[in-house]
Amino acid sequence: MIRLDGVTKTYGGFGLDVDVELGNEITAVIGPSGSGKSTLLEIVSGFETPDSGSVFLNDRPLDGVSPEQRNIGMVFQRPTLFPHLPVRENIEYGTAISDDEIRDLCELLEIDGLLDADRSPETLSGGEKRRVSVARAIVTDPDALLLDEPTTGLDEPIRRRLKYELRCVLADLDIPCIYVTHDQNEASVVADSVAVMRDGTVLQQGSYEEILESPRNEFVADFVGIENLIRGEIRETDSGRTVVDTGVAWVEP
Amino acid sequence: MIRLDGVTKTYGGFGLDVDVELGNEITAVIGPSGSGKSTLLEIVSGFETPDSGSVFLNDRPLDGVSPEQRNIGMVFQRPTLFPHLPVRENIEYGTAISDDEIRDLCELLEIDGLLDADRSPETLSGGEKRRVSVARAIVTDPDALLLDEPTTGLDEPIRRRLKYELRCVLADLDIPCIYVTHDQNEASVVADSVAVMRDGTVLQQGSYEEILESPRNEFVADFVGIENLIRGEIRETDSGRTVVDTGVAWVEP
Amino acid sequence: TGKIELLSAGSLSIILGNKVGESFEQETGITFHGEFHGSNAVMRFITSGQKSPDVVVSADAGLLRDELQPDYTTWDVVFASNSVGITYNPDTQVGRRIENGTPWYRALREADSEIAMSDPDLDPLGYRTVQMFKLAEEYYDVDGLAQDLINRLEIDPLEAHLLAGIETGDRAAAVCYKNMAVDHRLSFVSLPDELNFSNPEYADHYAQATYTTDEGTTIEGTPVLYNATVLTSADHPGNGRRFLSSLLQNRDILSENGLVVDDRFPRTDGDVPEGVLP
Amino acid sequence: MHETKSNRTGFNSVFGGDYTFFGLLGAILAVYLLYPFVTFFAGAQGNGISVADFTRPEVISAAKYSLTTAPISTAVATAFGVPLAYFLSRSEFRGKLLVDSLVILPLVLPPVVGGVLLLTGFGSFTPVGQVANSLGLTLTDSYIGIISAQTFVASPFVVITSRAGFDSVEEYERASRSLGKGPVETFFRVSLPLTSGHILAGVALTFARSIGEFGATMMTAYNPHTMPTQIWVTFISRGVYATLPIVAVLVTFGLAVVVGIRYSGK
Amino acid sequence: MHETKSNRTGFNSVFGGDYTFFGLLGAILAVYLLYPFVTFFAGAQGNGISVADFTRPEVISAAKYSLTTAPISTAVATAFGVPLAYFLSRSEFRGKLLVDSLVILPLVLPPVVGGVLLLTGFGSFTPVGQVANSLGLTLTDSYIGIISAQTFVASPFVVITSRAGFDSVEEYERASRSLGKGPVETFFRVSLPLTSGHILAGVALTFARSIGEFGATMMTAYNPHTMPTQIWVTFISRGVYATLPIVAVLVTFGLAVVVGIRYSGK
Ligand SMILES: [Mg+2]
Ligand SMILES: [Mg+2]
Ligand SMILES: [Mg+2]
Repeated sequence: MIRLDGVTKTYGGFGLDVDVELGNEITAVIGPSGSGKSTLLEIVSGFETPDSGSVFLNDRPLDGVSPEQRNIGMVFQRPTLFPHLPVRENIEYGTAISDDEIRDLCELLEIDGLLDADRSPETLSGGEKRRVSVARAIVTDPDALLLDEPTTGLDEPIRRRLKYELRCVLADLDIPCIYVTHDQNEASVVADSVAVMRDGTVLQQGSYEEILESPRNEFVADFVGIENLIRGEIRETDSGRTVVDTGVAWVEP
Repeated sequence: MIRLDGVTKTYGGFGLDVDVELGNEITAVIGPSGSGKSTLLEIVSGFETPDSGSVFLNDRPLDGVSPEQRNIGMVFQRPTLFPHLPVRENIEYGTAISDDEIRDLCELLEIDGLLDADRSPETLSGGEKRRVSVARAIVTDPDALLLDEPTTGLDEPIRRRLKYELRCVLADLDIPCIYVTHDQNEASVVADSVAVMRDGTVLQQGSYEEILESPRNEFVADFVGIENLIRGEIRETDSGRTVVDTGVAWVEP
Repeated sequence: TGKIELLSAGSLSIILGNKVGESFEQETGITFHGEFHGSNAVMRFITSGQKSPDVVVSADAGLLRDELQPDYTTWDVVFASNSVGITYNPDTQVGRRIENGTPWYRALREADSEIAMSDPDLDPLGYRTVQMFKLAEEYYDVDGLAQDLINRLEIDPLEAHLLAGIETGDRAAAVCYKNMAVDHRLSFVSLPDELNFSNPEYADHYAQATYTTDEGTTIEGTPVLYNATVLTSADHPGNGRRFLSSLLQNRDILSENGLVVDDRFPRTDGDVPEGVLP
Repeated sequence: MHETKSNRTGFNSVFGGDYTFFGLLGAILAVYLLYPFVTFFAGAQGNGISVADFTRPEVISAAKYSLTTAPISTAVATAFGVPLAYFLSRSEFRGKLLVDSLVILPLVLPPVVGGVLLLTGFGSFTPVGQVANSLGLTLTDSYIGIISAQTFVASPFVVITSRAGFDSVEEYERASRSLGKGPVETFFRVSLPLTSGHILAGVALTFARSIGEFGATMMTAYNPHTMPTQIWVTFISRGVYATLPIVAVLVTFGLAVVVGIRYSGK
Repeated sequence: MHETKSNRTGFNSVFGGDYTFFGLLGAILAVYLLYPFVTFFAGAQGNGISVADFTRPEVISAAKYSLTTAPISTAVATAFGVPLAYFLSRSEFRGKLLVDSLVILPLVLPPVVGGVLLLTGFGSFTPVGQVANSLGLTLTDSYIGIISAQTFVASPFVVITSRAGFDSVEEYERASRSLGKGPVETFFRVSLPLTSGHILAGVALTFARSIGEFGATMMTAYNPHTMPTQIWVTFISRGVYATLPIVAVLVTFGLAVVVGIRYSGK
C-alpha cells in the first residue's frame, strides 16, 4: 500500500497537492500533460522531495529514504536499457538470479529468445525493449512498481498487445502498481482503479466503473471518455432526489 | 533499369565484384551480413565510387554523377528523419508539393494523421517513422528507389504489415526498387525477383520461384530456405539427363 | 651544501644561468637555481612578496637600490658594465648599408622599416635607447636625429623578444646590449663610450639625457651597471655570499660574453658582508 | 529537471540522494581553482584599489582593443574552422590523419612559442610579410597581429568541437543528398542546425581563449595592448594588485560570453 | 565509413560528392596553422640544428620533468574534476550557477596572470605557503609548483567535457537507482562507462594543455625547467632556432597522447 499524506510540491508556476491511498492493485493515473502525473511518480520514487507531507509504503514513512533504499521498481517512458550491457546483464543488474528464474520470467514476458549470448539492447525492437525493462524492474521483487507511460512510442498493435500482457503480469505481483498514462482506454484495460489528475490534484479516484457511473465533474467525465453527457439545470434538490431539466423530453418506456 | 557493369570495389579484406541488371520491378537483395549488400547500395546511390566498372540508370552512365544528381530515392535502416523539422517539412524536404498531393500520398501510407501542426518526428512510433521516411523518398518522384533493411528494429506484427504495404506502394511506382534484407521470407513477400549475394558477388538472380526450383548451389538453397535438400553424387551426365545417386531408395508411385 | 636561488636580469641568463651557475655548482656542490626576468619584473616579484630568492642581480644598479633598499637589503656590489649598441639582420636593407660602412645613425634614419627597442616604460634598455638617441643627436651634430629615430621605433616587450624579431625576420635592427648579441651570435655595431652607457666615469654626461615615462616619472641616463646583493631575508645567506664571491672571481667568463669588466669593478655600496669581496 | 529548494543540509540533490562523496572530492578542485581569486581580490582591497581605477584610460583602451579583436578572431576561426572541421569529417585524402592531428598543434604548444613561430612565418622580412607590406598591411604589432595571434591559439577549439558534431550527423546528410540536395545546401539545411550545439560550445571556448590570449600576442603584437598585455604591463610597472580592474573586466567579459552561449544552447 | 582510394583529384570524398567549397575555406585555416611550423623547421635547418641537439642534457632533463608532471597533473585534474563535474551535473544548491561558471575561469585568464594569482594564494609568505613550509613542502619552484600550475590551467577541460557527458545520462542513472544501486555504485557501473568518451576527450585536452603549460608555470615554478620553460630559457639565451629539439619533442608527446586517446575511443 502506498499513501501520500498531504504531499505538496511547488516549482515555477506549478503546484502539486495530493492526498491519496493506493492499495495492492493496479492504479492508473490519468490526466492531461502538465497535470502532475510524472511529478507524483518522482515523489513516490524519491527522485523529488516534497515541500511538505509524507509518502508511506506499507505504513513505513519514506521521508529521507533515498530512491535505491525504497525498493520501488520503475518502468520509464523511454526504456533506458543500459546500452553497454547485454540484455541478460540488464535484467540481472538489480539482482543476480538463477538461470531457471530468469528463464521463467522471460518466458512470461515472451523475451526468452533475447537472452542468448551477448545480445545488445540496441538490436531490440521497440516492444522488446519495453518488455526487457519491465523484466528488469520486477526481477528485483519490488514492494511497489511505478510505470510512466510504458507504451508510448509503440505502434498501435504492439501497444495493444503489451498493455494486455502488462495487465496479467502486474496483477500477479500483488503489490501497488501506479500506471501513468494519458490514454483512458489504456487505463481501463490495465488498471483495477483509476485516479484522474488535473492541475496537480487528484480530482477523483475509484474503479473505472464507479467513475464512469458518477463522474465528479465535467472534466472527469470528459477525460474518462463519457460521450453521452447531457447538460441540464438542477431544478430541485430533495432529500435523496435531484430533478434535472435537460431540455429533452424523456418518456419512461 | 539499373545496370552494374563490371563494378568492383576493394577495401580492407573485402572485395565486391558485381555484374547485374535490375528491371523496373522490386528486386530483393539477400545474403548474410558482410556479403556486400549495403556496399552495393552505396555504389548505386553514389556515396561510394567503384574501383572499376560503371553503374547505368536507364542507360545513362552514373560515373562522376554525385548522389544528389542521380534522382535515386533512399530509405535507410534507421529512418533518419530530420529531428529539427516537423513531419510535414520532412516529407517536403526534397520537393514542395500541393496539399492534395501530400494528403493522397500520406493516406496511402496511412500517415495522414501525422501531418497536423508542428508534429515532431521524435514523437512518432517506430512504424510511423518508417512510413514517413518512405513518403519522403517517393514524393520526389525518383528514377529508382533503394531500401536498406527498412523493417529492421520493428516488432514482428508491425514489420509484417509494413512489408505487405511496401509491396503495394513500391509495385505501383514502376521504377527499379532494390530492397536489401537478410530475411528470405521478407524477400519473398516484397519482391518480384531476388538476387542472392555472398562474399561480394551475386550468386544467383531470378524470381523467387526460379531460385527455389533450381538453386545454383547449396548456399543459395540454404539461404532461400529450402529445407528438403538431399545430398547425392552425380553418376551419369547424358545429354539433357543427369542421374544422381542420393543413397535413398526412390519408388515411382 | 644545500641550494641557492638567484633572481636575475634576463640579459645575464646565459652567463649566470649556464656558465657561472654550472661552475659554482661543480666547485661547491650547492644546487643552483637561476630565474631570469626583466629587471623591473625582478624587483616587482620581490617587493610584492611573490618571490624570495637568496641573490638578486639587476641590470640597473640604481633600480635595485631604489626598490630594495633598505627593506630588503642594505648593500650591493657593482660587478660589471655593459654597452648599448645596434644589432641587425645582414639580409635587410639596413643591414647591408651598415655592413657597407654607412654610419649606423644614417642607416637607421633612412631605413625602410621599423627599428625595435625594449619598452621604455618597463625596461631600462628601453629608456636607455631613447636617451642614447638624444646623446647621439648632439654627438654627431645632426639636427632632429633623435626624434626621427624615436619615430621609427617599435616596442618589443622584453629584451629577449627584440632578438627574436631579428632572428625570425620580423625586424631589421634593434638596440640592445652587447652581451645579448654575443649570446645569440648576431651582428653587432659597437658605439663610442659617450653613447654606450658602459663607462661609469661618464655618469654626468649620460645624465644629460632624460626620459619621462607614461606614469610621469623622469629618468636620467645612467651607466649600465650590473649589481648584485644577498637579500636580508635570504633562506641561504651563506650560499648567497659564496655565489657572489664566485661571480666576482670569474671575470673572464663575463668579458667573454660581452660584458665590460675592467679595473673599475667591483664597486661597493653600503656594508658589504665578509666573504663577498675577493 | 526542476530546481528544488535547499533543505537542511544546504545542498539538495535533485535525485534526493547523497552526493557527498562526489561533492567532497569535487570541492577540493573547486576550492583550489577559486582560492587564488579570493586571495587576489582580498589583497587588492587591502591595497586601496577603488572603483575609480576601473575607468583609468589604459583600462578602457585595453578593453576597447580586446573587444574589437577577440570577436573578430572568433569569427575568423569559426568562418574557416567550421568548414575545415566539416571537410575533415567528410573527406578522405592522403595525409588526412596528419592534417587532422596537426590542426590541434597550437593547443599543445605554449602560446609564447606559437608567437615565435608566427614571427618566423609572418614577420616583416619573411616572404609573406613582405608581400603584405607591399600591400600596405602590417602583420605584426597591429590589429592584424593581435587577431593573427588569437586566431592561431584559439581556433583549434572550434575545429575540435565542430568536428565531433559533424561526425555524428553523417546519416542525416546522406538522406538529404538522396533527396536531391547538394553538399552546400545539405550543410546549411541539415548539418549546421543539427550540430549548432557543438559549434556554439566551440565558439564559446574560442572566444574565451582569444580574449585571454597573452603569450602569442605578446610576441606578434605587443602594441596596441589588449587586456592581457595591459595586465602584464601594469603588473610589471605597478604590481599585482593594480591589475585588479583589468583582470575583473577581462574575467567578466570572458565569463559572460561563455555562460551566455552555454545557457542559450539549452 | 571505409577509406577510399584517392582518385584523379587527389581528394576522394567518401560521399562521392564535391566538398571543394568546404575544402578551400578549411584549407585557409589549415595552412595558416601549419605554415609557421614549416618556416620554423626550415629556418632551424638553415641554422645548423642537428640530431645531436636532441640529446643535449637540458633537452633530456626538461623532457623528464614534463613527463613526470603532466601525467600527474592530468591525473589530479581527472580525479577531482570528474567528481566535480558529476556533482555539478546532479546537484542543486544555492550559488551553483556561480561555481559552475567560476570553474572555467582559468580558461579565460591568461596563464601568466593565473600564475600571479597562484602566487598570491600559495606563495611562500602566504598563510597556506607557510603551513606547507612548516610541513616541509615547498609549493613553488618544485614538482608541486609545476603540478599546481598545470592543474590550475588545464583542469577546466576535463570538467567541461565530463559535465556535458554526465548531463546526457541522467535517465540511465535513475533506472540504476530504482534498481537498488546507490549513487556511488551507479556512478561506477552506469555513468562512468556511458560517458567514457567524453571523459577521455577531456583527459586528452587536459594532458595536451598541461604538457604545453608555460605562463603559469614560469611564475610558480621557473625551476626545475619543464619543456615549455626550457624552450623559453633556450630562446632567451640562444635564440629561436635553438629551441627546435625541445619544440619537436614537446609537440610529439602532446600529439601522441591526443591522437592516441582519440583513436582508442573509436
Ligand atoms: Mg510525463
Ligand atoms: Mg547492411
Ligand atoms: Mg516499434
